[in-house]
Parts: sequence; structure tokens; C-alpha cells
Amino acid sequence: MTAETAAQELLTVKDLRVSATRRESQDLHVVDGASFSIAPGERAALVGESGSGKSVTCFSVMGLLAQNLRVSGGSIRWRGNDLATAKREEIRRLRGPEIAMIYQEPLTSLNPLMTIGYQLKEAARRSKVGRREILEMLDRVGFADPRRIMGQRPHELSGGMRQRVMIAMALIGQPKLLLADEPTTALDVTIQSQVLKLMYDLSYEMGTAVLIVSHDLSVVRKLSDTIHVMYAGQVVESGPTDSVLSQPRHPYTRALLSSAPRLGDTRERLESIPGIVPTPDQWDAGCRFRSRCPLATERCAETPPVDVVADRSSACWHVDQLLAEQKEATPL
Amino acid sequence: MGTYIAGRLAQMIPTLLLIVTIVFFLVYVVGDPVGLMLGDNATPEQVAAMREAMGLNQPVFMQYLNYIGSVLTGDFGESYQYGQAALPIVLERLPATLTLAIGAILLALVIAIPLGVWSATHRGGVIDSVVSSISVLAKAMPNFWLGIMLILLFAVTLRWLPVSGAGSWAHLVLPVIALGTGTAAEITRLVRSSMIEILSQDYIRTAYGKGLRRRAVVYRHALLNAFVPVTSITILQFSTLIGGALVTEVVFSWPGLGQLLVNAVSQRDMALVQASVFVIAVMVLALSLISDLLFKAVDRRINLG
Amino acid sequence: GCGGVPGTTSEDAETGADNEPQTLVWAHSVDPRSMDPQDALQTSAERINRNMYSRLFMRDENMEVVPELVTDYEQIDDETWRFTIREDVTFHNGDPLTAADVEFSIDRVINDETLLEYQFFNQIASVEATGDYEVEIVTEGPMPTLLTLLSKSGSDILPSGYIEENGMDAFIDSLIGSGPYQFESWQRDDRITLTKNEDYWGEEPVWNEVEVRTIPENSTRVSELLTGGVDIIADVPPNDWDRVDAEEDISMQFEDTTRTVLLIVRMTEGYVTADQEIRDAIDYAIDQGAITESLFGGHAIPTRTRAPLGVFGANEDLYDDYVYDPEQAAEIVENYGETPSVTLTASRGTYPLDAEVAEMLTQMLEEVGFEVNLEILEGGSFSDVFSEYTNDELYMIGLADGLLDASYSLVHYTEQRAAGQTDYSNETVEELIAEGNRTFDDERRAELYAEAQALVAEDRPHIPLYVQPGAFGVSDTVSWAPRLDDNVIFDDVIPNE
Amino acid sequence: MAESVTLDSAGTESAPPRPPGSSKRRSWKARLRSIPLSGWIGLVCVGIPAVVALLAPWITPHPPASIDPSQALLPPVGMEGSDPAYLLGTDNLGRDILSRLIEGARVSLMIGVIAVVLAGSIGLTVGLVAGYYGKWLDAVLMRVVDALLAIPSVLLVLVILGVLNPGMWTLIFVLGITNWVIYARQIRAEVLELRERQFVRAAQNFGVPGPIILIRHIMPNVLPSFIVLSTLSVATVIVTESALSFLGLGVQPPDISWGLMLTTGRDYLATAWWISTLPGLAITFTVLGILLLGDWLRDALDPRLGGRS
Amino acid sequence: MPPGHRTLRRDSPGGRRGRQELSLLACGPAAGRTEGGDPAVSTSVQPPVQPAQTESPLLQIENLRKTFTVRSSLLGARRELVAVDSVNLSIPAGSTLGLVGESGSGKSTLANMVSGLLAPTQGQVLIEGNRVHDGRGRVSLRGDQGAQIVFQDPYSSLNPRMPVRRLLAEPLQVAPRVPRAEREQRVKELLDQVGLPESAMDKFPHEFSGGQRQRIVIARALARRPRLLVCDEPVSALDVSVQSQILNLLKDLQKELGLTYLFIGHGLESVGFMSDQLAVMYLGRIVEQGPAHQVLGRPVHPYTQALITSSEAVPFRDGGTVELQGEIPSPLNPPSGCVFRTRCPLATDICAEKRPELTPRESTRLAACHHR
Ligand SMILES: Nc1ncnc2c1ncn2[C@@H]1O[C@H](COP(=O)(O)OP(=O)(O)OP(=O)(O)O)[C@@H](O)[C@H]1O
Ligand SMILES: Nc1ncnc2c1ncn2[C@@H]1O[C@H](COP(=O)(O)OP(=O)(O)OP(=O)(O)O)[C@@H](O)[C@H]1O
Ligand SMILES: [Mg+2]
Ligand SMILES: [Mg+2]
Repeated sequence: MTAETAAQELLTVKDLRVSATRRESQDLHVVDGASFSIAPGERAALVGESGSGKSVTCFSVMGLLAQNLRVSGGSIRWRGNDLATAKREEIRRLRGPEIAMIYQEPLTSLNPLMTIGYQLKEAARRSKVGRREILEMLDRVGFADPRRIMGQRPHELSGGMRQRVMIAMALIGQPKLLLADEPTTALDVTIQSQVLKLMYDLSYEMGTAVLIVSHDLSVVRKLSDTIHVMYAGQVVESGPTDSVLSQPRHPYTRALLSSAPRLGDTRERLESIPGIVPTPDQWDAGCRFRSRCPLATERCAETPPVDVVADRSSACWHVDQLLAEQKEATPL
Repeated sequence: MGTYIAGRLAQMIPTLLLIVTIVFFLVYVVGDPVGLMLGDNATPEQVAAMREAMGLNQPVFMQYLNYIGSVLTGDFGESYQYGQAALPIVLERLPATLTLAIGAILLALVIAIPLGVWSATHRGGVIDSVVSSISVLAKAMPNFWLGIMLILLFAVTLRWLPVSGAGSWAHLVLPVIALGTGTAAEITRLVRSSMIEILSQDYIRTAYGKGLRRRAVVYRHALLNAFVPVTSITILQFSTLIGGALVTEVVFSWPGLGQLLVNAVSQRDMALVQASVFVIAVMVLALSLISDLLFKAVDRRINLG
Repeated sequence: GCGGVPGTTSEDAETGADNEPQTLVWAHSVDPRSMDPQDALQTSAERINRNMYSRLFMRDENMEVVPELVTDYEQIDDETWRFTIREDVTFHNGDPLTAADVEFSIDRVINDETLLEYQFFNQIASVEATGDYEVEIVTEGPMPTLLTLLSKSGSDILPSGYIEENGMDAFIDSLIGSGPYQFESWQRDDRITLTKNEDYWGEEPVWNEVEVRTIPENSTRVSELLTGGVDIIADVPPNDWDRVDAEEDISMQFEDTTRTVLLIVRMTEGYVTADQEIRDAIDYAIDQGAITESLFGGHAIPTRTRAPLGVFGANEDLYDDYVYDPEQAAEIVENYGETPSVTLTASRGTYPLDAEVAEMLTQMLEEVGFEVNLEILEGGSFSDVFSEYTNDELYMIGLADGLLDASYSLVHYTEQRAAGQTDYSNETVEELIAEGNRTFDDERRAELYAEAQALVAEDRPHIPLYVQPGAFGVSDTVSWAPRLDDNVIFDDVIPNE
Repeated sequence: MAESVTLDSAGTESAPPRPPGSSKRRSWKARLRSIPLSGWIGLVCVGIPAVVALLAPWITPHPPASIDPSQALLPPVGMEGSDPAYLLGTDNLGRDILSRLIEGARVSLMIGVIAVVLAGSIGLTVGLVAGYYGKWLDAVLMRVVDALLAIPSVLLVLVILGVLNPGMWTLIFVLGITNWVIYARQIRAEVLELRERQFVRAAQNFGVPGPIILIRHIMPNVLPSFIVLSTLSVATVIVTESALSFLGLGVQPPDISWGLMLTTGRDYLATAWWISTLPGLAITFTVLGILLLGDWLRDALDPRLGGRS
Repeated sequence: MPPGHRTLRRDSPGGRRGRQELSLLACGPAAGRTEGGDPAVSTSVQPPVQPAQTESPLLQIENLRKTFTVRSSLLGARRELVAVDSVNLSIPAGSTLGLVGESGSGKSTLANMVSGLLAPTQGQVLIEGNRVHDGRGRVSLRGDQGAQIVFQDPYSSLNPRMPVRRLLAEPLQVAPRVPRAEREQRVKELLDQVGLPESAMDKFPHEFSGGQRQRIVIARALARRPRLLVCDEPVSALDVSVQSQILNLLKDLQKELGLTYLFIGHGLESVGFMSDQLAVMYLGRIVEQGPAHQVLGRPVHPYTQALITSSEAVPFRDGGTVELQGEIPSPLNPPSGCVFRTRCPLATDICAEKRPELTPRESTRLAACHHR
């Protein structure tokens, strides 16, 4: 956790816990102890194993958790106000002009029966943005004929076009914070980088803070300044992108980085993390990565200390050993 | 589009022929009206003479061919009861039944949509259970029973509304309630289940994410998407409603097609049966065509053709 | 009365209209199938036709046949009759009613075999207008019932000029008669409206307008009466008699009808009911009194003959009588050898409480040892059984005497008519009926019929149960008493102040 | 497979202990415990009439068909003039309502269940086949469905009852063959969508024969809507039977059904409400039960819900 | 050893033979030359360049074309959408052909035609010389003889109502059936092969993570020992560590069983890792083709170039750029001439007039561009 004061920060998530209600057994925590914060204008990334709770964390911020999920612990501070305990109406007012989100599934996140124009206008209404700005925004996300797009319906657009519509929709209200949940999975790399560049530029111009969720480390690296790594419902490591990627301070981050294939890879096999992610039922106070960690010792069953060095933090008992090993190996 | 409609209309012809054929043989199997026509004191000779006069002594197949021949020219024959061409009699009755059926459907929708939406948005809660129980109750009340109860309550005891007959709008109220309640129950269940399905869709979350109010999300985004399933079940209900109308018409002595049809069947008035079924069939088929076009207008993804 | 507009009860309507009686509204349960007066053969049609047309003869309130259009008549010989008719009668369209119209009307019904009334009129050989207001009718053989027949449904006088000019279809649409009320409109299955005939030749009609509504559902009809929507209803269901009577401004009016509910017994060889003893046992087993008392509150009369009291030639000794002897019935059944099994066919709702009666009969028969297969059919199939002669051992039906003459009822016991249905044949009965049918001496004729009935009552091709009562609910806004022939003469209904 | 490649993944690790809720082989006790309250209510609402129907000959307090005019129109116990021997009162022929309700349960449930099974199986088969095989088969079957939808079912009922002897089995047959079209339509629509799903295409890719794909892959996935349709349909059928009685076409004495009681009692609504209201309540109670059971069954059949809500 | 198991191949000389050939058979005289430097083939014997092949390729795609008829709106006219256009490809047994391209360029359509789920409008697909489609819209090769496909989305290709036991047993029940007694054993072997515990058998698809589901799908595809496996973006939805597990698994299986892959993906890194040959698609056409490391190392076509540049993770704040600008063309309304010209930095007038043909570049490669 960066040691900035809360006042400077736009969003501070602290010890967030999200639980799923279950009919016959105890509640299940799907996010348990996630903490990170974002400053105005900052571009941050959330990476981690699939199923580690990235999307759920974003939805908690938006107040849009599925019906069987609820925030059961911790706080989500938006400019000092706790959204976790705020009234529905208060959060509703934030959505759009303050916080906007790009959803993971562009194919299903647009209402199939309404025109793109209508859906954009709906999003723009709360920020009092007019038709001209909408057309302009469509132009910026790369549509050659925005007027025509306005009259079309989602099924008439390609996957990439829909994803760009989603982006336009999120940005049209000029939010203070943009949550982008895997905004480019369905796109090929050329369009992907076009879209990312757009997000970058807009964030830069409008001072929008961005939290991007992605599996793709090259995406993260291109766009974000800081990075938060999630594993099994917790943020296990945070820090500036370059330094986290080049010098991970958590064994999970290190494993993640080394399993990514690289262009021109000549390896016969890729590295990968052995074992499987513990399910939420198996989570305990100790380090949740320990069953798969090469450095694990008995001590790992205890809650790992948060190791804060300058602008970086990580939760591991063996940071030192990790760093030592990295020195021996060739740096990334 | 034009060709699509033309194609659909062309498809109606074999369907209608099929219907006419089915009904012909059904009525044939039931027997002819001669006995009924002649009454209590008829002699067998009279019966035979009457059969011959009506061409009922020919082989079935010949009768069928003759019949189809005349149907193709738009002639459904003469109703022996009324001594008139059957089709105009049916058409004369049509508005009464349509008024009732459309009234019932509108009522059902007016009740079912808010209730269905309400119980879907409160799924699993008390409201949901109450709505479910009410719809079961409504479904379990046969419409004649409900009709009689309504008459006893609103006409006899409270004297708010007339008992029976057709005429002013006031006459329409009770029969429409009696007929529409069961349909409302069914549509409520359907609206509920479609809404539950729709409300869990990602685009609903998107709508909330824009900061829209719950009402706007539920009634604008979700309900629009429930249009197609709700309309198609409503159309399906229409032919059931005509069946239900028949009982309701008897209770409220409403001079509609239903009563006509029941009498026609029990009096073995073949021409009248055929003409009524034909008119109802054309209506149902036309409605299904209209509904398909409507779907297409609402949901452009639907590929007709 | 009033038109059933919400909120306006009869009282309102009357006070608003100078206290002059305006509209009589009354309701019955069945819509006429056809309004062709010679092709209807339905009580519901007859009730309207009787007020719209004139006939040569009519029945007065005591069921006596009296002249209506006829001013004078004579019987020239056994087979020839001559009638002189009134000269001041006009049809509703203004045409005068003459002998030509009488000839046309009777000629039609005796020649057109597709007409439902044809079967009753075919004993008339010819009819001829012998003058402007004089008609001669020739019968086939002596016909003591001719005058009765001329007062019966089907003998209505139609406007020949109008029909010849415009055709029958046009007539059916306009229904032009010469009676006290003229046709206004007919919404099928809903109502028939009639208006006063200002030029009626007789006494001035009482009502400006009469509305006859068809309300098939019993409780709806009763509700209409209770709420003042109608002034008179026919066929009040027995379960509502007490309720209706208990109402302050409504009363029940009962009257016998000519309809006898009876069991048609199949005597064909091979059926257990071919056995005289079994037929006796069935009659012994049935407690008609229990049925009439418990289901009809005593308003139905047990009977042992098809021809009820009031019908010419009815055997009074068999009226209000029944044989009930369960012990003897049980004994017969026991001695029969095997358990006799009978099928009892009935319907629901064709006659008041018919299914309930059938269920009671079943229980009564089972109590003495019969095995009963109760079969309750829907109206259409029920009629099919009757007209197609597919009845099994017992078939429960209500038969009315439209002519109010025993000759009509007794037809069923002639060998020709019984063949295939009851298969009854008794030479003595046959002869008695035949002789009665050609005897002009009323007293003798009645004796012959009574004797035939006594024999039939023992042979039991029919097992009569009870005479069905006519049950009307009448609002206190009017005074009226029902008639034996189940007809409603609108001018008999008098508005109360 | 001794030489199977060793993988660097979970396979070599021992499986983590299963979370308690997701175990497939649960004991019957656990299974019972997993039935939600609404499921229990459903079981009770359906169970009582079912058991009562089975035991009818032994538990009716009076012979259900026995007429006793002297006891006619007694009100249920608790009302003025009631007779404790007749708990729920008597009808116009003095027959015990409770006994008739018990006896009527058998016929009504049989009609409801068997007719729905009949209609459901025809409709399911037609819907599956038409939807999956498409082309001319679909066109022909759907025209038949359209035709039957367009012909008022009352006509079919009247006609069939005119030919066959009226009775419970005839009614079941009639209601069965008039109701299948709704299933056929709905199921076909779903199959049209399902057959484009990837798991179906995957099965096709393996060369799994069409009929087997239909039974193994498509049918289980239309089952939820099938169940929903069927449960509603039981209500429809029981109520339709009563409407048919209204037209004189329903169950006939000596058989007793709730629908028949409801119909014949309607003339007494103003004077003896219990004759027709009590069977109506019995129908409501049972239908509610079937509905709840159906909802539960649908959830229970869905493995995605196994364990969580 | 169960019938049909081809572990032997790994050690037989034939097991690697595929790598000796090149997959450009249908593409002209220059096809079929391997260049040194490919670690996978460096030890192999140089094959003859001439069409005189010693062995025909396992999969051969000849001039394949697929069009869909679409209607743009209620009143709109029917229009032809060319999803795949004159594609020629072949894959030697035991090797992998990678296919990358823009989304919507027809990759899945191609995969579906190869696996017999979609009938081509024109052209044909041959597996070991046998036609997959009979030319009348029906599939003549299925099951064992045909290709098995691993769909883009593992979750939707598993019947949600079947436990893994039945999912995996299903292909074994198709004629020629594996006897019931052996089935259970085979299912266990399959699970073991893809690295899932036996306890997985009784679970349902929703109880697995994305990576595990993907393995189930692969296990199922392997159940009948197909010679050809079509993998349609098997890893794009997974995080990198799971992704690497799957890729390793596929590679291992290839080595062990001598499988042939058609491997489709978005991520150049993973496709590059998997493939021997690589084809790049754009709007229904192949625009470049050749040995994977060459295509990725020295791209010819500007689109390939753009793909590679975009894959490089240079942060925007450090001056990272976007290679391509311009409108992405709609397949319903493709640009004239070269379909890529609307986004191409090199485009000139000729590109609008003439469609560039796929022509040989160097000895082993093909590309369709007027300018390079
Ligand atoms: N509505 C829900 N009910 C119960 N559990 C849920 C629900 N939604 C998500 N989960 C669980 O919460 C965990 C986190 O889910 P989430 O979608 O946040 O993962 P993610 O990190 O976004 O993964 P991915 O990269 O695959 O999108 C998962 O284990 C998932 O199964
Ligand atoms: N059934 C269909 N009807 C009409 N058009 C179709 C159909 N299937 C695919 N298409 C169109 O064909 C083109 C190629 O689609 P395809 O799915 O093969 O693309 P892809 O290369 O697999 O894309 P992605 O990388 O997004 O999966 C697209 O434009 C698509 O819209
Ligand atoms: Mg996610
Ligand atoms: Mg694809």
C-alpha cells in the first residue's frame, strides 16, 4: 500500500470482503482481504489468476454485485465516503459521471433491442452531454461513420465494434474513475492496442483514473502506471508497473511472469504454476499461495506480513529469499 | 418483407385446408343432424328421406370432395338451424367474442405485467410467494365459477354492475374479469420467469452502471426484452381464450361465437361448425403472423424467412 | 319492466315514464333455433310466435280450444271442414289477412316435408280457399283432433302476399304476423324484441315493448330477476325456489306442464327388460314420491301415465299415483337367477335436476339388487341416442304433449312407432288407440285413451316418473299466472301499480 | 498408461478436500435436508391428496355416492345447523362432501397427472423431433400444430366424447391429445436454439447419432421448461375438466371428480357455497403443491444449483 | 494398451516425419522448403521441393470458400457475406499449423468446416485424402476419421447437465464402441493424461475453473485418438499460468501421440510457441504464410507486421504507438482490391485496383501484398 494520505486518493479499498450467500451452508467469501488505492488520474492494473475476484472487486465498487453477493467486511472509500455502507441512491448518483465501468463481456453487456444511440444517450444524460459529444466520442473510438452507428443495434456490430461502443459509453460521462474489466479480450492485437491507446489518451486528457483488469501482461504494461496482483481473493502485491514486472516481490507474481510465453519463444515447454488454486472454502489466515509455492515453509501458515518498501507492498514471509533468487537468475 | 408476408399467407392455405378437412371428418364422425332436426316424434322413413335430401347418403369421400369444392369457392353451406348461409352468421357474432377476448387479454396484461415484474424483482421473498399463491388460486378457479361469484357479489349483492347481456361498457366488466383472470395468472408466471432470466443478464447490469433508476432499468430495459416471450404466449393464449369465452359467454349470456359454436356442435350443424372454426382459425393464424412481424420489429435479430 | 341497464330497476323505469307500462322483460333458458313458425318445434319459439301470429283457433287460459280468427265453422262430413274467418285482420305490414293466406300457410306445412311441423300436419289432405274469407280443409280419414291441431304451433297464418313477393328468406328476416305484437329485432342467443301492434284487431295490447331474453345459465337468470333486470323468468332451478320466494318483491309461480319425465324401457328380446317381471321390479323399486318431495319440494307430481292431467284423454286414476314396493322388487330380482344389469342413460341439465334424479334412481335400483350402469351424456349425444334408437335398457327423458291431446302421447305405444325403441306391441292397446283416433265423440274418445293408458301402465314400455312443474319467478311489478301449455301470452301479464 | 506424460499440474497433487456442499454422493439424510421449505410445502400439498386418493376406499366416513335426501344441504361443522357426522357438510342429495372430496381426489389427480403425462410426452417428442431435424418434418409438424391450435379444443372434445363413451379414461385421452400442441411449440422453440449450442455441435463432431444427441443432450436441457409447463398444465387440465363438466362433457356419475363437484355445486353458490367452494380449494391446494414441487424439481435437476442457491 | 492408442508413434521415425515437410503444397512450386534455424526441424532431412511427395499431408484444404446470407434489417435485401475466401492450406501429420488473424476474419468458420460442422460453399477439405464433405451439404467423415474440434469457449461446449464421467465417456460410446467395462478405465486414463484427478469424474462443468474446463474439453477431444485436432482459441480467456499449462499439455500430447494440430489464437506469443507453420488471415483470406518463427521474426505483410508491433509491450507513456489506424472494414462491404488497404500504412492506388495474390516469398513463404 502506498503511503499517501487518504485525502489525495480517489478510491481506497481496504480489507474488502465479499461473501456469497448460500442456501444450505455457510457463506462463502469470494473476495477476502483485498486492499489497494487509486489516486486521481492514476492508471492502475489489477491482474491475477482467473477466479481470484478481480471482477467481483470492481462490481463492489460500482455497487452492482450479483444478488447473492454482498460486501461483508472492509471499506470502499470514495473521496472519503464509504461506499460499502452508503445508501443505494448515493451510489447510484456516482455511477456514470463519477465512476464508470467497461464490462468483461461486450457481447452480452449491450441491450440487444435498443439502438446504440439510445444506449449512449442514456449514459450521457446524467452528465448533460449532448448528441454532438456522443458523435465525437464515437469518432474517437474509431468509428468512421458515427451517425450510422447510432441507429444500429448491437447484433449488427462486430465484437470489436461492440467493445468500442462499451468504451465510448463508459467514457462519455467523463468519469473520475474508469473500471475496465478485460476490455480487450475479444480483439486481435492491432485493434486491442488501438483501443488501449484511446483509453490512455482520454485518461491523460481528462484526468480520468483507470483501473484495468487484464490477464494479458503486455496490455497491463502498455497502459498502467501501477499494478495490483490478486491471488485467491486478496491483493498480494502492489507497486509501479515496471518495477513489479521486473522485480516481483511475491512468489505468485514471479510465477505468473515466468509462465507467460514470449514472442519468438524457443522453449520446448512453458513454465507454469503447479497445483490448483485453493477454493474459498480452503482459505485460511495463512498465505494462500503456500500450497503451490516453491519457497513455502511451515511459517507460511501464519498470516504473512505486509512488506512495504517505498511505493511497493507485498505480503510474503520470504521476500528476501525471493529477491536473492532473482539476483542469481537473469532479470526479466 | 413483402415476399415474406406473401409466403406466410400462402402457407396459411394448406393449414386452413388441413383444418377444414379435420373438422369435416370430426363432424362426420359425430353423426348427422337429421335425428335432431326431426325431433321426438320422427319416424325412420322421415329420417331416411331427410338424409337423402341433404346428400348425406353418399359415400364420405364424395361428400368431402363436394364440400371442399364449395369451401374453395367461399361457400360454407347453409346452417340448417338458421336456414341461412353459415359464414355471415358467424361474422355477425365475431365482434362480440373479439371484444370479450381482447378485453380479457388487455386486462390480463394490465394485471400480469406489474405483478410479474414485482414478483420477479422480489424473487424468493414474501411478495413473490403471495403473487405465486394468488396466481395459483386464480388459475384454479374455473371461469364459470368465478363468473357466477362475480355476478353474486357485484351485481346481486352490491348492485354495481349489470348481471348479464351485452350493451354498455358496464356489461363488459364482469365477463372480462371472469375470462381474463386465468390468463392473467398464466401470463404473470411467464412475465415473472422471463423477467428473472432477463434481470440476470449482463446488459441489465450495464444499465444500472449508467446510474439509471431501478424503475427505468426494470420497465425500460428489462420489460422490452420480455416483449417477445410475453407476446408469443399471449397469442397462444388467444385460442385458449376463445375456448374459455365459450363458457363465459354462457354464464353471462353474451351473444358471441362461443355459444354459437357449442350449440352448433351439439346440434350437429356442420356448416356452422365449419364456418366458426374457419373464422377462428383465420384469426389465430393471422395473429401469429402479426406477432411474428411485431417480434421482428422489436427484435431485429430475429431472422424471418 | 326495464331493459336491464345498470342501476335502473323496474321501479325507476316506470316512474320515469308517466306510469304507463312500457317494456316487459322476461327471460327463458333456450334461444329459439329458428323463428320460422312452421320449422321451430320449440317451446321457446312458440312462446314468441303465439304473440306474433294469429291462428284459426287458440287455447284459452283453461286450455279450452276456442276460435281465434274463425268466426264460424262447420263439419261437412267426416273428412271435410269449412271455416269462415274474420274480415278485419291485417298483417303487420298492412296487408289484409284473407283465406288465401290461410290456404298458403296450411298448404305449406302439409306439403313441405323438411319442416319440423310437417309430421303433425300430414293427416290433413288438402286446404282450399273457397272464398275471400272462407276455407275448406279435407282430412285423410276422420280427424277428431283437427281443431286442436289448428290451435297448435305450426298453424300460424303467414302473409302469403309478402312471401310470394319477397321470398321466404326475407320473411324470416322480417317475421310478419298479425298478432298483438310485432317483430322488432333478434340478437341471436341474446334477445328478441317485439313491439306493440297498434292495429291489432283484438283488445289493445298491454305492453309497448316486450323483450325476451335468453339466459342459459340458471344462476344468472335468477340473478337478473333478483336485481330487477327482468320481470319474469322461466325455468327457475329447484334449488333456488325457496330463495326466490323468500325475496320480498318476487314470488314463485308454479304450474303443471304437459312434460312427463319417464324411463323408456327397451323390451327388445335379449335385454333383461324384455322380462315383464323385471320391468315390474324396476317400477316397484322406484319411489317417485321421494323424488318429487326431496328434489322438487312437492311441486312435481308422480304419475303412472305419459299423458298428464289437463291433456285431453288423460287417465286421471294414474295421475298423482305411483307403485313403490321395494320388498317385492327385491324378491323378483332375487328370483331372477342372475343379477339383472341395466344401463340407465340420462343427461345433465336437459331437464331440471335430471342427473340428480338419475343418481337417485340408480341408488334405488341398486338397493333392490339391480346392477346399474349409469350413463350421463352431453345434450347432443343424449338426443342422438333417442333419435337413432340406440337406447339401452333404460333411457330417462321428459316428453311433452304439444297437442294437449292423448293421441299425441299415445303414438309411442303403437307398434310402428315403438319399433326399434321400446319394441312394445300390444294388440289391444293398438286397437284402442286406433279407434280413439277416429272417434268424434269426445267422451268415448277419452274413455278409449284412458283404457289404453291403463294397459300401458301395466306393460311398462315406459315407466313414468313425474310431471315436471313449470317454475317461474315473477317480479311484483307484474301479475301473471303460468299456463299448462307452458306458453306465455304477453297480454296475460298485467303491470302492477 | 504407464508412459503417460507427467504433467506439471494438479494431476499430480492430491485433490483438495471437497467443499461440503458439492459432494455428489450424499446420504439420503443430506438429500432430505437439502429440500427447501417450499419443496416440503409442495410435498405436503401434493402428498395429502395423493395419499387420500390411494386410501379412499378405507377412509371415507360415508359412502361417497350414498344419497340421503333427509340430510341434504347441511353446512360444514362450525356453521349453524351443521351435523358433526358430516364434517364438511352435505350436497343437495345429502351426500357427504368430505367423502366425495376424498373419492374425487383419485379421479382428479389421475386426470391431471395422466393427461399431462400423455400430452407432455407427445408434445415433447414432437417438439424435439421438429426442432432438431427441421426442414420438411418441422414444416409438416408445425402446420399440424397450428391447425390444432386454431381448432377450438372444445370442438375436439365434443367430437371425441361423442364417439367414445364418456368416462375418466376418455377424458384423459381427450385432454391429453388436445394439450400437447403447447408443449410441442415451446419445446421446439428451445430446441431450435439448443441445437446451435456448442456442446451439441461437439457431440455431432464425435459422430454421436441424432436420436442420441436428442435424448442425451437436448432433452435434459429442455426439461426445466418442460417441468414448468407441465406443472401449470396440471392445473389447466383439472380446471378444464371442470369446464367440460359445465358443458356436460366432463366426468360423469358414478365417478366423482373435484371438477364435477365444482360444476354441479355452482347452482348452489348463493345458498350452499360449500358444495362447490370446497372442491375449488382442494384444486388450489393441490395445484399450489404441484407448482412448488415443480420449482424444486427444476432446481434440483440443475447441477449448477447443486449446493448453492 | 487400449486399442487405437498410438504412443508408438513417438519413437517411430514416422512420428516426426511431419516436420520435415512443409505445408504449402497447394500453394505453388516454391512451397516446401525448410530453412535452417528452426530448432524443431533443424535435424530433419531436406525434403524435395517438387510436388513428388512421399506422403500426402494429413489435412488438405483446397480452395475453400464459405459465404453466409445475411439480412441487414427487416426490409433489407439479402446480402452475401464472404467469411472464408479461396483458402488453401495443408498440414503434414504430426505438425501444427497456427492460424492468427483479426477477429471476424473467418478463423472459426474455417475450423468448423474442417471439423465437418459447416458445409463449405466451394472447395473441399481432405483428411488423409478423404473428403470431409460429400459436396451435397452432408458430412461424410465424422467421428474417428474426421477432425476433432476444441471450441473457443470450453464452458459452452460442455453440456452443463452432465458430470465429467459422462462427458468423457460419450465419444467412447460411438461406434466402434469401447465396451462398457473398459470405458471407466479409459475415462480415468484420459483424466490422467490431461492432469486432472480422478475425483473430477463426478463433478459438473460449473465446478471447474476455466483452465480445468479447457482440459476436460481437450481430454474429450482426445478420447477417440483423433489424428487431427482443431483448437479454436483454446487459451484466450485464461490467465497466463493456466494458459501455459494447457499449451504444455497440448505439446506433450503431440509428442506422445503424434497429433496434428490446427491451432487458432489471438495471442501471437502462444500461437508462435505452438506452431511449426503459421498462417495469417485477414477478412476471410490468408495474407501471409510460412514457418512460424520466420513469419514472426521477419513479417512480410504489413498486417502481420502490425500484429507483431502491437504485441510488443511498450508502455504508452514511454512512447508506445499504435501501428494501425483507419476504419476496420466490414465483411459485408469489403474494400476493393486489397482488403487491408483501409488500414495499411503502405497503401497506394494500385491497392484499390488490384487484389494482391498470395505469392511465394523467399523459399518457404507466401504473402499477398503489392508492396513487399
Ligand atoms: N454470483 C456469484 N455467486 C457465487 N460466487 C461467485 C459469484 N460471482 C463470482 N463468484 C465467484 O467469485 C470468485 C471471483 O470471481 P471473479 O469474477 O471476480 O473472478 P475474476 O478474477 O474476475 O476472474 P476472470 O479472470 O476469470 O474474470 C470466483 O471463484 C467465482 O466463482
Ligand atoms: N452463421 C453465420 N451467419 C452469418 N455470418 C456469420 C455466421 N458465422 C460467422 N459469420 C460471419 O463470418 C465472419 C467470420 O466469422 P468467424 O467466427 O469465423 O471469425 P473468427 O475469425 O473466428 O473471429 P474471432 O476471432 O472473433 O473468433 C464474421 O464476419 C462473422 O460475422
Ligand atoms: Mg472477471
Ligand atoms: Mg472465432
